[in-house]
Amino acid sequence: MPDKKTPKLDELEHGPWPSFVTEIKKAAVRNESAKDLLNLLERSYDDKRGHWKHGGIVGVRGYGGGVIGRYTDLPEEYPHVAEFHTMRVNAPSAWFYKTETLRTLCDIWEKHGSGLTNVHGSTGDLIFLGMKTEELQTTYDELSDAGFDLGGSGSCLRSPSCCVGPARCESACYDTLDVCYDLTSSYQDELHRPMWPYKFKFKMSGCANDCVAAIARADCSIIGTWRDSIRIDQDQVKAYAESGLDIQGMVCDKCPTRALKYDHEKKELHVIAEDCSRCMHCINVMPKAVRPGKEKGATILLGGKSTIVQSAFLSWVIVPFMKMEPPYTELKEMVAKIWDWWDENGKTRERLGELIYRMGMTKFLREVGLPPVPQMVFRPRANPYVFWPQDEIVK
Amino acid sequence: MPDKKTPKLDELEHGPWPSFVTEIKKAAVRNESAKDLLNLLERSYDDKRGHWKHGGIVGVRGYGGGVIGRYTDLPEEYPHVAEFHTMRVNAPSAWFYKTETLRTLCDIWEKHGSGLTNVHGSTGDLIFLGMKTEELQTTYDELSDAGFDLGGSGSCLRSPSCCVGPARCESACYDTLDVCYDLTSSYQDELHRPMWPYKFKFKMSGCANDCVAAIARADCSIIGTWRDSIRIDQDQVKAYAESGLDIQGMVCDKCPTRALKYDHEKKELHVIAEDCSRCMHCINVMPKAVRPGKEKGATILLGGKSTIVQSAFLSWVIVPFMKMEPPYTELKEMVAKIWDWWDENGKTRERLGELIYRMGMTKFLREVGLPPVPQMVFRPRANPYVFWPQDEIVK
Amino acid sequence: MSKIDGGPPDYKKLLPPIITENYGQWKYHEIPRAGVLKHVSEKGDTLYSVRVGSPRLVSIDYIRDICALADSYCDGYLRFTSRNNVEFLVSDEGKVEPLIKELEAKGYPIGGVGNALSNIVHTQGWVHCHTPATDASGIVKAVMDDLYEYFGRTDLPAKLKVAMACCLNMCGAVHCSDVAILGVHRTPPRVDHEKIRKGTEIPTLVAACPTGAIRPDPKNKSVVVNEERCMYCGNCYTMSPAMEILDAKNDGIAILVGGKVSNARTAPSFSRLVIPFLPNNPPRWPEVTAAVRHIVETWLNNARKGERVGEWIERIGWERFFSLTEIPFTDKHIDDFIFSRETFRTTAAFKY
Amino acid sequence: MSKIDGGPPDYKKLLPPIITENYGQWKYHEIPRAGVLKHVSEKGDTLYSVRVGSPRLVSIDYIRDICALADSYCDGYLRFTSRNNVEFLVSDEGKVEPLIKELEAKGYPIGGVGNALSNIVHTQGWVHCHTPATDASGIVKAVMDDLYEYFGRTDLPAKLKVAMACCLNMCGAVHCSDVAILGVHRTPPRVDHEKIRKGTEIPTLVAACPTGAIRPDPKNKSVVVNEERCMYCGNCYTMSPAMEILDAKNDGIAILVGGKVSNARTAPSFSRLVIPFLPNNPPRWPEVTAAVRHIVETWLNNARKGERVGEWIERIGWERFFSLTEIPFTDKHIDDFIFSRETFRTTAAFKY
Ligand code: SRM
Ligand code: SRM
Ligand code: SRM
Ligand code: SRM
Ligand code: SF4
Ligand code: SF4
Ligand code: SF4
Ligand code: SF4
Ligand code: SF4
Ligand code: SF4
Ligand code: SF4
Ligand code: SF4
Repeated sequence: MPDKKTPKLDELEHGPWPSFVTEIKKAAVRNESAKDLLNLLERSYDDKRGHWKHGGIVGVRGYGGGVIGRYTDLPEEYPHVAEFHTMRVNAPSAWFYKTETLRTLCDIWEKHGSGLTNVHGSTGDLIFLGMKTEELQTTYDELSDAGFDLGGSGSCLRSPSCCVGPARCESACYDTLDVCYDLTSSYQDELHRPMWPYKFKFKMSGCANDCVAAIARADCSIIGTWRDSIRIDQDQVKAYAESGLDIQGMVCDKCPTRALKYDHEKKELHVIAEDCSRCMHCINVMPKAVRPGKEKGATILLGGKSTIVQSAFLSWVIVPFMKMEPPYTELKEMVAKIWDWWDENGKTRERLGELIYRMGMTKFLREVGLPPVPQMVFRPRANPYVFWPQDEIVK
Repeated sequence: MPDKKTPKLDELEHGPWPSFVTEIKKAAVRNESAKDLLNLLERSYDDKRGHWKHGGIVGVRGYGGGVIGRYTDLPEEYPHVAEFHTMRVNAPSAWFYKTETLRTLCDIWEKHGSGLTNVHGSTGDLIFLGMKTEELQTTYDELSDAGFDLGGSGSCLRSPSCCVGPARCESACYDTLDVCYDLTSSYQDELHRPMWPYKFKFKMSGCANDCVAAIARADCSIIGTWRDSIRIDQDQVKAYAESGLDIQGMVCDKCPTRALKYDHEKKELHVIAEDCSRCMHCINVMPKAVRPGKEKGATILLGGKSTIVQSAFLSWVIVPFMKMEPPYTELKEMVAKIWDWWDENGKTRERLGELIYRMGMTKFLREVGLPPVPQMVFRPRANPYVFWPQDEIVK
Repeated sequence: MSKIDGGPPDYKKLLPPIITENYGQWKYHEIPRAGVLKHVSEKGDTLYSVRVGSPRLVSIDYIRDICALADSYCDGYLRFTSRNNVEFLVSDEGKVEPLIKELEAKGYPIGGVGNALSNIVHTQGWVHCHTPATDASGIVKAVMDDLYEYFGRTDLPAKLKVAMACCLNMCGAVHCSDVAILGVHRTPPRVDHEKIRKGTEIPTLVAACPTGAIRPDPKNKSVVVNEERCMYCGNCYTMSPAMEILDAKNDGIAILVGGKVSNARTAPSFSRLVIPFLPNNPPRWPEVTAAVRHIVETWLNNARKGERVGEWIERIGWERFFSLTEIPFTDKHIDDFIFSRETFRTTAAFKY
Repeated sequence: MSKIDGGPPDYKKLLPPIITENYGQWKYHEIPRAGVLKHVSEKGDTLYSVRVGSPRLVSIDYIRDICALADSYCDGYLRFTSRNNVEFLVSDEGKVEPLIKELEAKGYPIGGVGNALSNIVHTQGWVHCHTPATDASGIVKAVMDDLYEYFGRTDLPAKLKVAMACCLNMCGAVHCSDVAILGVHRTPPRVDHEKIRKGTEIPTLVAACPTGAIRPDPKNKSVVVNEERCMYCGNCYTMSPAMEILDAKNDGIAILVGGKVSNARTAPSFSRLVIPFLPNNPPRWPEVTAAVRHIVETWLNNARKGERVGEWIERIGWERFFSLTEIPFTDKHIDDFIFSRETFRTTAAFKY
């Protein structure tokens, strides 16, 4: 096939930011479907519309998901992307790789697919971008042999993901990498065989900075925290003060609960422990001087998701503090009950957050057996529309 | 009829706060229905439940409302409250009275009813509490001769009410008493003859302190404001400072927009005019030193109401600033359009706020012809669910 | 025949001369003592307003009494406030003290001005309404007796606005009060099918239920209530007497706190449920008076100067409010109605 | 036959030795220069991470390239961040500068650390998805070219998180980003009745519409769309290919701003719509790059140190944001969906 011209896309090879067009072109050098992708994309740039059809159901043996089927609506003109599926490869915790591992993946992908990837997808999978139906099974087989497995897609558990946590961060309050790996391993069936009303996402952040954006994107967000008080190293406070940091202005005045008092004379910082809401701000600004408490664990929040259908929901607090120690039994027992409840009550394509909103938190808490605590809400209800259970009223 | 014993209610004659029981007893001295009311109330205190039935439709000629029909469910035992209706008497603006006027009202009420009143009802009417059906018309006739008229009830305009405003308050930004009187006079038909999906309330407060709680209770809240900047009298600032007022702590630090800068040395207070949100706080604390600007008018807010059915709504901004000058044409033209729209679209027992919420503010603004401004919202929409009118899209 | 649509009397004819002369010309005010306002006009005129608490439910004898006082001290003028207090409008400074003396002698409470507790805005209750879950006047009397001292003071952290409504219709501004006392039902309506057939408009009744708990029952020409979904708002009863909602054994009182109306400093805000239920215990409702006092005192002891109840709670956090007051937090505090989402704690930052 | 459910590789086997040895023992970090993190452990070990922006859509050549670099400077270890940047993990301080030199020479952008613009989290767009209203990679490239200077700096008021999603499904965290670029449709779906009859589950399709705009049409064994109620979310198209939503003439881009995810200082919050529509103008979408730059620069010029975009706007007020940016405010900015009530300005206090 003669090379088509891609003047529009070529424009996107200019400029300082690395160019995905250049990347597609690199792959196109030895791969026909990458070449067709380039041309089809140019076509979209001309037409101002996508040229992909709804995906059909394609996959590999034993799996209900992990592959997004994709076909162009212009197969005659772009035959090499007539089938152009992606495979979601479950990435290792916190996206750490050895180069040899990555090379193995590249080799497999060079053989069987377009040679194009997304490193990584928004959920955190490594994405093999574009392959034919016939290549799916062999690609999977080789991936599996190399120690990899598929990520989630469809109405199932999606690949959990986590922040870099204790691997490289002083703020981590629990082992995000281990929880991510442990849950992923424990829930292989839920991950690979769609079984629920809709998708379910876990994300783990080691502290309230939430570096995997769990609270916005995960049905279950596990966010590191501590139960006791922040620890302050006054020598380091002095050092920061002497280095010119405006401790009053940049730290104390921005503490959301005004829990910090700075003594200008002594150059000392003190916390009113019970007022601190563990927001991480002071620790962020003065990492050498302030750090989390010693009694560490996580806050469990539920219900995060994006806009479709009922509006976006941010995850909200369900368990203010839970110890995070292997084998994470408390967490898993709770998750099992929540999934059962969701499965029993959820409508098709109803995320957990929407379901709880529809049925009411009260009902959810009662039926799942979680104790109500004020940390679950910013503030109590403004309406007086309380349900009274039969056993609390006078007969 | 022999006097019954009221031991429970008698308990409520003790204590320093004036007693409504004593008041009922005073009336009971010469009025049988007041006596029965006392006894029936004692019965309620024994039974822990009310003894009134749903009101039937009773009223006076030419009026669709103004009377709340009321019948006891124990007419045999308490015959004098078998019928015990209340009449809502539209009170004068800001509840100013001459004693002679009040005495006239007392005389009428002594003749025709229980001699008990509420001064005033929550909407602001003077309430004649408890009369027989046969007395309704004569009572009304005498009231009317005395220069009074009925207030609203049912699905109509309710009696507008207003704060004391310019009559006795330095903060009043428009003439609340006049607007209240003018609207009440202009909308006599709407007030007296139910014609809408549900009730509609106006309340006027002369400034953002909102001393008639309009924002919480009125479908249309008219709240005084100014368009230019607060005015500061530096001599008075100094006087406050010298009297010991903590201007920085009690005024500047509590200014919601941090628009005030206090110069400790000079004892001067300065405002960043464009940052002031006209919340009234600084004026409240230092009324001698700070006062509203000169270009005065009102903010118009819509939609306030209590809890039933869809939840309570606070009124929200529809017109940030409107001049308030008789004959209030701009206001009335807007109100006419709003009423039409509500009447056309509202379901039975749907308050304006609920209707706008159900149909969408966008639709409301378009159809009523009001220009959208950012002052209408705390913040723009978080969802991208924008409706595009036919004429704004490419065909 | 009498006039129709004459409207209320013209307020201008009811204003005392000092007001007519200084209308819109007031310059500032002071609070010379508890219960008294002193307004000074641009031209230097001075008006004293002496505020007196009333039970609101008053006899004509009471009105005649205050009229007599107004004749002696105020040239025959007086007004009522938006919280049902009486204001004696004294233009002659010399008459202020004598008036106060006479009021005190007669037992009229003077106060409610400035950073004080003012009168409790309230409703009909068992005195006149058909839907109440409790009485209004009785509770108000009991609570005001109990909190009496705060009416005559001016040194509270801020104004204290207490409101009372006897059912969820909330006639008043209970939904936006520092402390709100609210009559609540707790059992679903009992349907009187006979009465329904005698003229209830079934579609309107069905539509009236906020939770969709009422289904038409065409066979019976009546309705059925899904008791699981009913939260006892009583709106169906408002619509139809056939939906009997009063239940002496289960009706009672809920307490909400932290609402406000003024725009000063912070935006107006709703009161929030803190005690879902207290029993009806007439004539003095000791559980209610104790609960209100406890909340008020916790506020007095903990709030900073200038903080309304809700402002104080929002600063310390609701979780802290519950721990400070030791009021138990239950699932009933958690919203599960339409706008519940905005109450969910969508952050990992909170106190214990 | 291959294994089933083997799961992902064990991360422990993929960590560089310095991390294994100091796992959970990091003490603090510094930012020695733009794009570089220095983490120091309790026992004094030091790890440098050099962060490099990637287009995310990369070829295996790219991966092999960075692997080669990681072999030379990082003993064969590297990682990717949650925003698709590459991090070279250098345990030998002496190799930091040489690595940076080589990266610069090869044109890899170094940055995204500290108070900088980081990479734009984004989605598939015209490259691979069936519902996009625009391309993703193309816009990201254009915007990153335009804002390039801010990637390599560390002196912005705060972190700047830009996200891009090509349709309302918002694959990513567009709904909670400082600046969000969002592909939007603007016309209702065109129903292909043939396709519907060929196997769409009509009840599920009807239920999928958030506004109830889809009615079953039993006669036709299809559905009808009430175009008045449709707000083009595309959820029906996700459910069924018969609901054709792409419309080259009307698809385009909306801009939302002020969201955040971290709990630091202020609670996580949603991005808010500020520009309802910009046209699709490939290959460089000049309207979009200009709009984003304008917003970013207004923030840079007006925010205080430490203020994320949303924190800055909440401090000055959204009304001020619109006047400062001169972005026209329209009825499209006003929410009219389920949770609209909480956005209404229920106070008389506001700025102009
Ligand atoms: C590949 C990926 C985007 C990317 O380029 O990174 C993606 C791509 C698609 N997403 Fe997504 N989503 C991807 C992460 C997300 C995220 C982000 C996340 O997981 O952290 C979200 C927002 C968070 C959330 O779950 O709410 C997301 C919210 C959606 C939604 C809306 C779900 C909702 O409840 O609101 C849909 C619609 C659906 O499920 O039918 C959707 C549907 C889709 C589909 C399957 C299209 C469809 O309608 O069937 C897209 C396939 C594109 C293609 O052809 O390759 N995608 N999707 C991401 C997955 C890669 C990976 O496994 O790592
Ligand atoms: C008398 C009064 C209470 C009082 O003691 O002061 C009152 C009494 C009643 N109100 Fe009210 N409302 C009274 C002011 C209010 C207010 C306050 C206000 O107007 O500022 C409200 C809250 C604000 C609002 O309108 O939302 C109020 C919200 C209601 C509601 C709920 C309306 C809603 O949309 O949520 C109802 C139910 C209804 O309309 O069917 C209601 C219904 C009633 C009825 C008519 C009972 C009924 O269901 O039909 C009560 C008659 C009691 C009786 O037998 O005397 N009343 N009602 C007030 C009128 C006196 C006056 O004219 O001055
Ligand atoms: C007389 C009255 C108006 C009327 O037309 O009847 C009135 C009169 C004044 N109000 Fe008020 N307010 C009156 C009800 C209200 C209400 C409505 C209510 O109580 O239901 C509010 C809103 C309540 C709320 O926010 O929940 C109200 C919120 C204020 C405020 C703001 C308070 C705050 O900081 O939140 C001020 C300013 C101040 O006092 O510093 C204020 C200030 C004033 C001033 C000082 C205005 C002035 O310069 O003359 C008046 C004397 C205040 C005082 O009593 O301390 N007035 N004031 C009302 C007296 C009610 C009573 O008998 O107690
Ligand atoms: C590497 C990475 C985690 C990972 O597992 O990949 C990471 C790493 C660090 N984050 Fe983060 N964050 C990472 C994504 C995030 C995200 C998620 C996102 O961007 O989608 C967030 C939440 C975003 C939001 O709020 O919208 C995030 C919010 C923070 C914050 C809070 C910022 C704030 O003040 O709002 C801090 C604290 C700080 O920097 O002061 C933080 C701090 C840090 C520290 C300093 C933690 C530490 O002590 O090592 C790390 C270097 C920060 C830096 O880049 O300046 N990290 N960080 C992610 C790098 C993404 C990138 O390539 O740019
Ligand atoms: S979320 Fe906390 S623990 Fe995890 S990488 Fe970010 S700052 Fe570190
Ligand atoms: S962690 Fe946050 S809330 Fe706690 S003291 Fe530090 S800044 Fe304040
Ligand atoms: S609302 Fe304003 S103008 Fe009216 S009485 Fe209160 S303070 Fe005065
Ligand atoms: S009126 Fe309110 S916002 Fe304006 S300067 Fe005074 S305190 Fe600040
Ligand atoms: S609150 Fe309820 S019970 Fe009380 S007067 Fe109003 S409608 Fe009647
Ligand atoms: S009391 Fe309220 S919730 Fe219960 S059935 Fe009646 S209207 Fe419905
Ligand atoms: S945002 Fe929409 S168009 Fe883009 S990848 Fe996700 S589902 Fe596809
Ligand atoms: S695009 Fe969305 S709103 Fe329109 S019909 Fe489809 S699902 Fe309904």
